[in-house]
Amino acid sequence: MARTITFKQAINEALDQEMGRDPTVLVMGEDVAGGQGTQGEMDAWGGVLGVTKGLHPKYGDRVMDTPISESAFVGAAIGAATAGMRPVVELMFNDFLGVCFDQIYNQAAKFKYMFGGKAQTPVVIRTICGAGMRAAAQHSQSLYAIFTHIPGLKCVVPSTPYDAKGLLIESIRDNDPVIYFEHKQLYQMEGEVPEESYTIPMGEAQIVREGGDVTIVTLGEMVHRSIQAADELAKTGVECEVIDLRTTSPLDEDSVIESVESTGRLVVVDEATPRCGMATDISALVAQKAFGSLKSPIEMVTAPHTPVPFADNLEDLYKPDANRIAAAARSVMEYQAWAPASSSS
Amino acid sequence: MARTITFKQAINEALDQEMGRDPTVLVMGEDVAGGQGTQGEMDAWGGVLGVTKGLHPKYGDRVMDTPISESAFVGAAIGAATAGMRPVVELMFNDFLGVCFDQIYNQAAKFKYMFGGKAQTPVVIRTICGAGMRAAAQHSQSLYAIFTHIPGLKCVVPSTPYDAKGLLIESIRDNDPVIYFEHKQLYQMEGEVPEESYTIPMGEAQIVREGGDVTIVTLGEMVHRSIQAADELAKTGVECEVIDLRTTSPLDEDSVIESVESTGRLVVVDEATPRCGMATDISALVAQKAFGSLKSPIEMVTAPHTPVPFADNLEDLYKPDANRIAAAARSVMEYQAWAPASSSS
Amino acid sequence: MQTETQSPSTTTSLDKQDLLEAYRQMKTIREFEERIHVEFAKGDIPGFVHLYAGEEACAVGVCTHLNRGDYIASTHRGHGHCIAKGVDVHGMMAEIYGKATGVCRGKGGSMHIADLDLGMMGANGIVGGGPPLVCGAALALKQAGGEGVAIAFVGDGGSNQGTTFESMNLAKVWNLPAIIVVEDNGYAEATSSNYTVASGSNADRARGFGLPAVRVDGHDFFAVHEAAGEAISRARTGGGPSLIECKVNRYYGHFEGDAQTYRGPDEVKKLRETRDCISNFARQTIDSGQIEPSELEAIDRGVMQLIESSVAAARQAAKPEAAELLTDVYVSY
Amino acid sequence: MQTETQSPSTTTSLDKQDLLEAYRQMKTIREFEERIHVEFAKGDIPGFVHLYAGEEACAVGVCTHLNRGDYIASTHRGHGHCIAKGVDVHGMMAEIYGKATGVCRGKGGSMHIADLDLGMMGANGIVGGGPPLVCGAALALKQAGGEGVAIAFVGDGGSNQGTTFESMNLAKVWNLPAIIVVEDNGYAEATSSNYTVASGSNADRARGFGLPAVRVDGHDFFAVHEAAGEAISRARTGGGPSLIECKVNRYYGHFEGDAQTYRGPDEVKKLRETRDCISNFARQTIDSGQIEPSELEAIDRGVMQLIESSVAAARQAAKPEAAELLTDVYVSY
Ligand SMILES: Cc1ncc(C[n+]2csc(CCOP(=O)(O)OP(=O)(O)O)c2C)c(N)n1
Ligand SMILES: Cc1ncc(C[n+]2csc(CCOP(=O)(O)OP(=O)(O)O)c2C)c(N)n1
Ligand SMILES: [Mg+2]
Ligand SMILES: [Mg+2]
Repeated sequence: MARTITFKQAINEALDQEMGRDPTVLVMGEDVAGGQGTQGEMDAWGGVLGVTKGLHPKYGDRVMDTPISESAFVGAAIGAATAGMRPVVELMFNDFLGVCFDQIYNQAAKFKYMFGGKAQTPVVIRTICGAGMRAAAQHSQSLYAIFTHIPGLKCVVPSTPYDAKGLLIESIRDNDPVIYFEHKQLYQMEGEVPEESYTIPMGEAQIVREGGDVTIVTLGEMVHRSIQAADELAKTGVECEVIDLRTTSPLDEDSVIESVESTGRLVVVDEATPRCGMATDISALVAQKAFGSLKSPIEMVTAPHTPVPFADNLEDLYKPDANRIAAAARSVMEYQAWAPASSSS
Repeated sequence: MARTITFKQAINEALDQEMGRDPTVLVMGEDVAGGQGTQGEMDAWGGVLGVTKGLHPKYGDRVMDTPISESAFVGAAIGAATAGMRPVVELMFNDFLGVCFDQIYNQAAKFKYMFGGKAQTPVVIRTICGAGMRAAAQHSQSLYAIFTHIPGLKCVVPSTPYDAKGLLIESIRDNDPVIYFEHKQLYQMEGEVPEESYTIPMGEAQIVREGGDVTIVTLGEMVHRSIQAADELAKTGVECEVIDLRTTSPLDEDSVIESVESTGRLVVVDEATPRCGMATDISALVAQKAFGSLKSPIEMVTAPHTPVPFADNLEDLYKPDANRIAAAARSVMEYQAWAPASSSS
Repeated sequence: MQTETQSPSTTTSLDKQDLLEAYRQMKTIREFEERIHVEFAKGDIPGFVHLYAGEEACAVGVCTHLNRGDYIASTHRGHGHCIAKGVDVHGMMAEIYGKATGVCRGKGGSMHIADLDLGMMGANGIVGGGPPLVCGAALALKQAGGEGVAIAFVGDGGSNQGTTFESMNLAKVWNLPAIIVVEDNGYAEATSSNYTVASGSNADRARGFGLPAVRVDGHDFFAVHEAAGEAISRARTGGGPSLIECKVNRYYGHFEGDAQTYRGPDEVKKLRETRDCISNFARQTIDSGQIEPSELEAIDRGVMQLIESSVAAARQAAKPEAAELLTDVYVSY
Repeated sequence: MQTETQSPSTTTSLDKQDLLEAYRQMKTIREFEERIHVEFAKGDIPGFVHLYAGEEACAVGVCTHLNRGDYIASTHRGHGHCIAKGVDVHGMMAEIYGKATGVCRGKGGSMHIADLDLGMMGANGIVGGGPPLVCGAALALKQAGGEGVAIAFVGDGGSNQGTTFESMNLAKVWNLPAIIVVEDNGYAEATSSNYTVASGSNADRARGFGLPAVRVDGHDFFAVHEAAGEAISRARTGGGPSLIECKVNRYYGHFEGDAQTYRGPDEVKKLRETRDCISNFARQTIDSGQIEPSELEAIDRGVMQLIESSVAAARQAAKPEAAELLTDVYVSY
């Protein structure tokens, strides 16, 4: 599989292939085509960052521009899903969940349960997350923890072009509501992606780097910074195993636990804010289910408990980088238990 | 302080005393008076469960009924706060955050930071949380983890009439946006409450029961079930220290860590769903900062990863009870570390 | 509030069978609600229960036009819409009692009764939750290329939720076969629609979005039926969305247990005597000679039996198995 | 789209100083934006930047009526509103460059410029975020008992957000001194307002909520000024909320970097030649003999100097201290 394309192209290809394969797949959102009602070109934008470009010319009115009414059109995608369609709706930035959240967590997420199993809501909500673009506090958040907290939703956070395509096709075919996060800093990332259609199952984390000393659990863009840190540490003889969660809900508990059982040390790396987030979620999982294997405290490397700042120097400080990740890994390596710690009651 | 009143009365008294003391305190929400525009009585309801009854007759148009337009009136409370008022706005059930969340987490929570410190938003959002009333999936959630995840917000979850009054007065005087959660199952709880006005600081947990064997960290209605469990366990010689967080943001890390340092064992009890919630938040805190003192895995007792069911028998199973809490405490007591666990690397 | 209410008309496309069926449905809703009111007072029914008694002509006047393939979305006050769309009465009663035999196997309760197979998208605990979902159902029907329509019922309170306005706009922009039926029963909980609905008229608001809109007397089955017929045939033939505002009243409190001190003295008593949709329907159809009193009495007997047996069955039915707590969260996980 | 645009009028309550000040403000906004367009192209300015060039008459026509104690809330396209409400140009430029000398100390950027002390509640990265906040400011002003007003600017795109509709309704229900100014510049990003605004008229929608509403030519300072004057004095005297719809155009892309292939050929060129609010204002005021060309030239020189010095200062200014990352999250924590 020698072909190399970008993360953005991989998403576009997944949408194209699924729309071609299944007529019930619809794409809707603000400017997903662009140009509606104007004097100029249709498909002028293909979404704010061009991810859906080319779909409207090919699939016509199955690709729908919307007013800026997220509650109505995200809700419409959800309603259409319960009525037999497989809509892929774009919530331009995940920061905008606040204007349509009810339809996602009280409606889509709960239908099947509230209705005693008699409903199915195969909708995919694609949304951009992440800091680094100088887009400031309302366009740079990573809010997957909020969706992971809600039973009934699935959350996908791909980190490579290959995963982006396979996980999006899986998400579209999945019969539950899926929130699919696209980190804006990954769109230009290149990687090998098969031209044919393929899926990657939900709830299967990937060990992207093997190592026996420290387990680093992470997701999204942080996967690459974690690998960078691991490569640095390798030079000093510390071998980190880096696990890319790929989906936060369902969560691949086994891969995390098995790795910690072999390394005895855990660092969790997440770009999101620290409270009630994925870093705490993974830490708690391990503190409960792999405690016996832990040789040192669990370290979390996350953004601070602050909004995302605009100034470039501050935003760079906001995001965890390879140095902070490496420092955390070193600290768990260097930890020396005092007497009380090593004696069991 | 011999006077005994209910949790509901304590909240009403706090509102009354602060409205009397500070003319900038406003109360707004759906039916917080009730009767607007009708042929019948004004102040017919005082909120869906009568918590604000009596305020409108006393404070007139400082107590405002609203249309069912949460984004507009919660946003209005926030805007009024930036313009010098101290609004206390009622979001009837916290389950409804989905129709007004943007105003809370992108606006109120971020103003001060985005504006370089040049803004202050002293708004209080009162909201009902919790299961147990057979109110089903959209009226029974406990969603404080979502607010705790957001920097810029403060979260208050009182468990007694005394705390309800002191924390609400503190919240109203506080200059940051505060989300104040009222567990519906606590409204009828009675307790001693001073008539005079008093405040309880943010970020100060309370040790509601002392014990040296197991630390139980909890909040809201679960405080009482945890005490019940602790009393049961005491009969078998196991002494639990029960910590009521009272506020999740800010969080009293020290009280939690100190207690675990003395007991070496932690059980976290939360009524909310398990993923990315307060249970994981506290577990992670301890796994990072008190690891050396831990003698056994951290146990979490929470609701399952499901919506809240309607049927009474299922809802009762949904909520953690004293038996499940006691079982978790017993399991951390009985834990025997195997060789690997007790040897430090 | 200005009354641009259409003068009720009994001239109608309905044949005798249709009239009897409409009566049967209204009567079924009424007795279903009256009985729940009684059982709730005994403490036998848990949770929040919102009764539709008094508003039957709205649900039935609209749904009489619908096929199984059409969709409706309802509100927290959903029993009437469910029955009018054909949801099984035994299953509904059992659901309200929280039993395993309920339409939602006891996991949803009164506020979440749904039956997608019948095009009933669900009652909804979130005010204003339905209109966006209905835009979606209408979109699915439009994509499918048939003549299906989707209808969102909202209350006067729900008419102030941003989702309702956004949905009117989206339905118009996408020219969807979607209809919004506003049931203005005078109150949102304890607050008057005179106070909360600026301009006083949801029809005026809808016209602001370019939707054809009428206000009708929601107590008059024939007025509702006629207005709905126009809007629905317009939608079925590609004419896009409409709004129908039904001025109506509820006979009971916001929910069971509401003392209703916000209502005028005898307000409900007068309404029952003068504006009752079912007695008016009976009088009109009997006076016009279309129906015999005995025919209605026969229907009444059948309805009473149905309600009685549904309550008896619901009482005896088993609660859901404990294992049900963890099922139905996902299709696969 | 039907044009019910009021015929522009130059008869006005404005004296010469007012006219010169209005010109100075429009010119300041224009040059501020033109310069940012140039600097952005050089790669010196980070993030998303939305330019207001072409729409100056809207912000200035409205804000000329306002006092420091009045409030406005803006949008992502906020530079013009900020300048019109008196925010410091040096501070704004520095903020857009992300420097410590910025009005928000570099922590907010172009989309979050605010100055509460001046009644500027902030640009907003959330479309439709402003109207609810403005209802709150209006409520605060009403409670304070003065004659203050609060104004929400929203775009045609923002006019479809539920928050805007809810706010119109709430402002009417509470009879607030709140005004919504819809700046319909023809596009929401790449999508036409002809497509997204059902009924085509925000004025019609507002009337549906009982709000007095007019549509004016947003290129005509005098038309905007007159309409705003009426709405604002109505609000100041207890007459409640209004809506003003300004039909206008933007000269640049949605944000800097937008190729604008959705626009017609020469669309902007024609606009600049025929509808430019600043040249039209100059021509009208000169032709009417109210103002001398030399007076405008003097203002132009001052504006150019101001912009030049603000850019020079912003370039040289220091970035925020690292410690700033963690400050200003809470007043106390
Ligand atoms: C978003 C939201 N806000 C508030 C509520 C609480 N609530 C439930 S029903 C109701 C009143 C609804 O009034 P209306 O829409 O007129 O319907 P009606 O009860 O009169 O049938 C309210 C405020 C809710 N369920 N959802
Ligand atoms: C809630 C929300 N949805 C979408 C966006 C993305 N977005 C930013 S500006 C914009 C277009 C706004 O159009 P309009 O309101 O007409 O303002 P204009 O840009 O024309 O001044 C969109 C869709 C956003 N910032 N917030
Ligand atoms: Mg009502
Ligand atoms: Mg626009």
